[in-house]
Amino acid sequence: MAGALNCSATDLATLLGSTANATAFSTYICTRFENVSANLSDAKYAIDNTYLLFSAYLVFSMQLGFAMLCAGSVRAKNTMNIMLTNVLDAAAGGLFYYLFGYAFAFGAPSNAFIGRQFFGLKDIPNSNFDYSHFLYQWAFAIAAAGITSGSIAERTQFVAYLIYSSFLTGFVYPVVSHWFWSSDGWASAFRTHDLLFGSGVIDFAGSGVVHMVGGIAGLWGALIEGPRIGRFDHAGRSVTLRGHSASLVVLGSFLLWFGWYGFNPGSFLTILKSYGSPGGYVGQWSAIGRTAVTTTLAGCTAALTTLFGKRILSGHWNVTDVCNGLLGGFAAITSGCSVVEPWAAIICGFVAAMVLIGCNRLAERLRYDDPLEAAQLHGGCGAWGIIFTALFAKEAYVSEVYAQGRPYGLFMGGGGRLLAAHVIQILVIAGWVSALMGTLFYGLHKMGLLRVSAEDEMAGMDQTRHGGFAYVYHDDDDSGRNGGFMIKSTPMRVGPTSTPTPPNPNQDQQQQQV
Amino acid sequence: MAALTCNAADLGALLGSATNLTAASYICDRFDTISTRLSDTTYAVDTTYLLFSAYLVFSMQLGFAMLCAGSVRAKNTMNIMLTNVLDAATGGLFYYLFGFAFAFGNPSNTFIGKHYFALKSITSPSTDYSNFLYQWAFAIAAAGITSGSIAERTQFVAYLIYSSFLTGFVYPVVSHWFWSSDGWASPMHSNLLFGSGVIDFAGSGVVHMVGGIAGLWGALIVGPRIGRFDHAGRPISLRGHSATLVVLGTFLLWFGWYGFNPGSFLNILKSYDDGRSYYGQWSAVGRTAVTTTLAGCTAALTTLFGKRLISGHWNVTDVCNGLLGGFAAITSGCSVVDPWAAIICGFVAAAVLIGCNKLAERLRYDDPLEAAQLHGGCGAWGIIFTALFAKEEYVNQVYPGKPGRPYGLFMGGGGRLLAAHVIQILVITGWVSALMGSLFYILHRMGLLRISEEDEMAGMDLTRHGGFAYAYDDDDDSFPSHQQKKKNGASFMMKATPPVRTDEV
Amino acid sequence: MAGALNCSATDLATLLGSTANATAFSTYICTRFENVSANLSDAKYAIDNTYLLFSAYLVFSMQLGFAMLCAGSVRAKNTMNIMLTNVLDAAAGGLFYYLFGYAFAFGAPSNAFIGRQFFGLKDIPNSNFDYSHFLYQWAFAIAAAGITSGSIAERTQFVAYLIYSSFLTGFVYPVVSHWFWSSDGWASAFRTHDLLFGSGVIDFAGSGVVHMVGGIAGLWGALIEGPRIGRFDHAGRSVTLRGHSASLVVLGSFLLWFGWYGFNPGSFLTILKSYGSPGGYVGQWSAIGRTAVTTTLAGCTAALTTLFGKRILSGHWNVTDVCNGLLGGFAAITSGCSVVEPWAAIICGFVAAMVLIGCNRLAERLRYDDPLEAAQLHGGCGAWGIIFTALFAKEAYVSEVYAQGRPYGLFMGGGGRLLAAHVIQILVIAGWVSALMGTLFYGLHKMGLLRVSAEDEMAGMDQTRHGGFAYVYHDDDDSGRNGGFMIKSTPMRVGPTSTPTPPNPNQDQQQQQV
Repeated sequence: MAGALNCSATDLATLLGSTANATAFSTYICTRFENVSANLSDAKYAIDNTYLLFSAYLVFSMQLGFAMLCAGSVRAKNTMNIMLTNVLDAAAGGLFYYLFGYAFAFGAPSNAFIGRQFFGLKDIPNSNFDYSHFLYQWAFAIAAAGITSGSIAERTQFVAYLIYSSFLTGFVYPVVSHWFWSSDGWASAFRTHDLLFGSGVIDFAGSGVVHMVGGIAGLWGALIEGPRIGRFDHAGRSVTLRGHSASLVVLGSFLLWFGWYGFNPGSFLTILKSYGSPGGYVGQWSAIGRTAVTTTLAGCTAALTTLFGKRILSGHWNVTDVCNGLLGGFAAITSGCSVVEPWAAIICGFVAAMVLIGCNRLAERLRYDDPLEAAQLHGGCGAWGIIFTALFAKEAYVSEVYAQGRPYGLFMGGGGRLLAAHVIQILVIAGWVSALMGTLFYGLHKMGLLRVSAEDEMAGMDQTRHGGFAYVYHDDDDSGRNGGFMIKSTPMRVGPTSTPTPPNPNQDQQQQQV
Repeated sequence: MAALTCNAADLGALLGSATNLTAASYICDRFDTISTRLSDTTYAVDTTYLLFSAYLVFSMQLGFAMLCAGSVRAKNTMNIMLTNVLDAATGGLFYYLFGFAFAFGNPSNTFIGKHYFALKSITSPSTDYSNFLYQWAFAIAAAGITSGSIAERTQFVAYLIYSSFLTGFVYPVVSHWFWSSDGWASPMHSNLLFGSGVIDFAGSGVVHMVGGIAGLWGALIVGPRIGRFDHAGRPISLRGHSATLVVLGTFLLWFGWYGFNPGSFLNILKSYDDGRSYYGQWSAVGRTAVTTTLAGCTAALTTLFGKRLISGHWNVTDVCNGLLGGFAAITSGCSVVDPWAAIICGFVAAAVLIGCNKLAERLRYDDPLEAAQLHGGCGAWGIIFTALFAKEEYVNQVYPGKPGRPYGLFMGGGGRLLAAHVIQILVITGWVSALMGSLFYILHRMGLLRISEEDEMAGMDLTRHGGFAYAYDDDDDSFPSHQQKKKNGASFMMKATPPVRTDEV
Repeated sequence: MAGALNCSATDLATLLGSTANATAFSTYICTRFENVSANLSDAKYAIDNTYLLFSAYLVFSMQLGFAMLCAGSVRAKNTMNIMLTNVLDAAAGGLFYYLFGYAFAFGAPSNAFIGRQFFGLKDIPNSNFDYSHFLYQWAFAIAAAGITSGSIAERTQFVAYLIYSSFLTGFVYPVVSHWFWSSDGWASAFRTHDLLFGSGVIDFAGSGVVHMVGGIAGLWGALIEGPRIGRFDHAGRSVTLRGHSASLVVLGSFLLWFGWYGFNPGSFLTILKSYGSPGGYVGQWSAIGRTAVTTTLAGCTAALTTLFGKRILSGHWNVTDVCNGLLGGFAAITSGCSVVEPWAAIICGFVAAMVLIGCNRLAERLRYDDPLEAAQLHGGCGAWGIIFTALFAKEAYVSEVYAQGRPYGLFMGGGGRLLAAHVIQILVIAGWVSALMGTLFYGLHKMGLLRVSAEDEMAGMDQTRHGGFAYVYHDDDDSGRNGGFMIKSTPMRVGPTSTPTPPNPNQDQQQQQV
């Protein structure tokens, strides 16, 4: 709101002093101003909620992106399994986040460590929080769980998946988001007093809160259960286990790109807010546009860097690598998207691609197996993004988006206090997630609930746990059998009695005559 | 909107002297301008909201296409996708020409609308092009539901006929009854049914039951697919060819449902004037999105564990169907129930769906997409659910101007809403059965409904649509039999592979 | 803006002359009016930016649509290649359009031929252009490049692709959009003076600027490199090379349809603008809704026309043809969508389907091979759309969307001047794009950079350039082999000699060593 609209009939009557009917006149005028004010307030709520809701829908579409990306990146025999985990992330996340996750994260007033209001959306809506805010934050929470599912794909028991996903969405992630995003959080930049290093952490849309949390959880999961069978040969050399469909990978990546426009620009939560002089053209709407631009440029640069980098390293123009590079650029810019210049976003994307290539090299050397490179991408690039923000945050933008007089980027002349806060963030997130999720995965491992048996892994989890393969391109109704086989398969160990039937020589003929 | 009208004569009188009349009009001119600009703002905000909601609902058509494609066998993929594209296309023309007029033509009688044919004089304060677009997206969704039920065995011509009839007449009339302010059962009607009218906010009945029951009759009359029940009558599952497409379609439907349910408010800039400045239609819209989410999530989880107990598998396609069942159920009451009630709604919806599927198997009813069970069964449950759990405060806010209207039975609102909703279920069932049942029966008698057995075995893509949907094996020029195949009108989609026994399945 | 809200305290005080404290009273009132005005202005910016940003996101989703449509329309062995080009269109387009494309297109003030401000988004935002406008126009630019990639699919070297894509997005397309869309452009309908034929070109959302540019660029590319091997047999008869997945084609088409709602209605750029009487219900919001309706109807009619037309011609109900017809209808209505009646859109779609069928017949006769029919669809239907607008533009709508007193459609009684301007547009676009892109493709051809070798083409570019096929439905981890073959490859005939070559026994081995 650009200025006062309150109108006092008494004041106005005094000003009109000599006039007859001064009071009536003043009331007449002031009533109208109050109505104008109420109407403007309604319009603001309507616009801001429209903006936030549609942003939330976009962020939700990222869950579809994750599902397709994961499905395409695993082998055909585990497709059902990974897609089911993605559907359940969203579903279980919805319930747990409703019951207590949102309360832990944003319940106010509360202490610096954890929220304690709004369980089951009690007292929502109120003057600060509306249902749309819950929906938006829920979409973020399930994204974090979705990241982790990629790291432990193709070898994890479904039960383990259900347990970790609920724990992550219901407790681990909400607490982290409370620290950095709630106005009560100890490291939040929205605190009114006692800011960490006088600055607070500027993790605008969650390179740390979302991506590092998901990535580090995935790192521990994948470390504890070890690489997939066949991922490293006897001599320890890395063997690529290609995903079954690059089309799905590209589909998923583009959907994530699409959704990221809800993730980053949407994190402003409101759009109707003027910066600067009343009636000017600069306001939050402009900052939101800029955020969309920085996001785009970081991703584009990272994609191009990866393309040429991988061409030099491996000799191929590889589309799945380019997609991963793209996503790495997005994960990195997520932290600083609202407070950096577009040219800085290009630097961010360039380095993010390097970080991702480096992390992947390191992972291969350490025989760490992550089917979706989730830990490298979201953990590694996310951490770089946090550092990047502390280096390149621009004073003017920090003032507008957060508050006047805050420390800003080191390279922009803002000193090292923001960097200090951000290093703390990386350490704290790594520590917290490792302590909780590492312990959880280790516990599951010890209880034998984490990894599937070698037989199941070879046969594919779809076959053993999910009732059949994802694809049935070959229909043999004529033989009256149901299901049938998706893929032309080499004789497989299916269950205990596995006698391969002889191939049916008539099959080809029949089909052709049709 | 609060009053902003300003009368210069009144104001001048208040100022006490005639000379000040100019001053008064100076002030009043400005208030008029403010009023105008606020009104413009309202139109712009509401239209933005409605249009983007319409786009979301349209994306459901893509969701249906992918869901259907993945749920049928590879040999019928082209067929089912074509029907989905044509739903949207024919729906666009027919709904433009007369469907929208039948549904929302105003003023009209209680049974059918009679204005706005071909969008004539559409732009009015209450109806604009964006309304048409939004309602069109709804109409094609109803037709999309039905196409799932009769998939894999229906002639393409039959499809064209029923789809036009459903989108152009059957569905518009039903939506007139319940959603037009002239409709006899509408909650906005001047003479309310049971003093209440039917609260079918986004269309569990109007859209989902209509589509589901039409599908039910179609599938009943056309009969099960060959091989769906063996000689002993035991059901054999004919798996769809791609679970990936099923999941893709389901997520897209979920995405689109955020236009379907919250979008049904049609506008967002509206204050509820209840003393809380931060609370208005925008909050109700958000709440609707939340109830929708929770119902779907609960239904998905219920189905997951339910099916695990029953069949021993963690099955993703079942979970997707459960999810959609939860959405179909909450669609009716999404705007007038509390979030906790949505959880109950989803839980029961999943149970209803499992029950309907068991029943269908017993009755040897074959519905490749479970559309009748899902949209018909869960839709009917949703209508009942609304009559039980509608909250007084929300009912009065969403359907204003009639204080003391009945609300949910379990919330202490008495049984009149329930009575109206039972009427709704019966009337929709009757109307759709009478029209669509007859239509399908006539098509059946004329031999236009079901394809020949040979075609069904070979797959419609090969016999009617010029070839299979997939060609992963590229040997366009290598087959010696290439020329011959070309004569047959099709190249080969895939290598036929020797069957391998899967003892577990 | 519906009327004046500026309030002069001096004027008001004069009017109130007799009252005591007239000045204080007037200041009191006027301050409030100014605040109201500022608030209303903020609200306008917020709404318009919300509208434009979400429209931009929708247009971006068309890139995903193109990727899926292209992927489904080519053979499986070239899927990775075509998808990579689509990802890179977006990524390279992002950088080039940021650095200079946007400046060439919309830099103002500038001359009539090319823009020269806003390089690297310098001086953005200003009172006319905000970041959201850049994002929206970027999404348009990459769409043009995406169109061309379809025409030259399956046989073009990747390097050639990178070169032409950068050139098109960075220079050729921006200059065309400057001519027709910038207020400085020589043929723009937004010029304040010296309108071309007193009218300017009404290419509202770009049938010419986007679709014809992409289509004609593709035409030259496909002409110069010639048809794919096997596309025409020895006798010159056309042989269909079917795409590998109709599901992806339908997915892509629907996504394009979805995105077109950002493309056409979004081209208004703002939504809060009243037409006609103040406070009336008719305004830009209504015109936007009408635009969405005309778009829908044109596409629907074209799809149905194609369905029945193709049924009569070929005897099949063909879904991919219907999808192409649908897109042809959209490409045609894009030019006139905002200024025609819904019934005219039906005519537009009907003729567009005919044009597409005709162009395809012609292409077959001329042995022109365009895997996605991009030149026919976007070039042919786009050109028809430009003519259509000049015939059916309605006076009232032209007044509202552009300005009072402009020439309008010939058949609506508006005379031939608009038609003259539009014929000029077609000629100029065809000439400009042919001169630049034709030369570029010819140069690449002469340098041997354009077409892949016959061996590579037969084997598929995915195999030779992109590190493997897109699909791996067949997993054989147990044998310790990586990658492997997606499809059971059958002996293939290479080139004109129709003797099937024996299967290459080394093929599999080679893969393993990669």
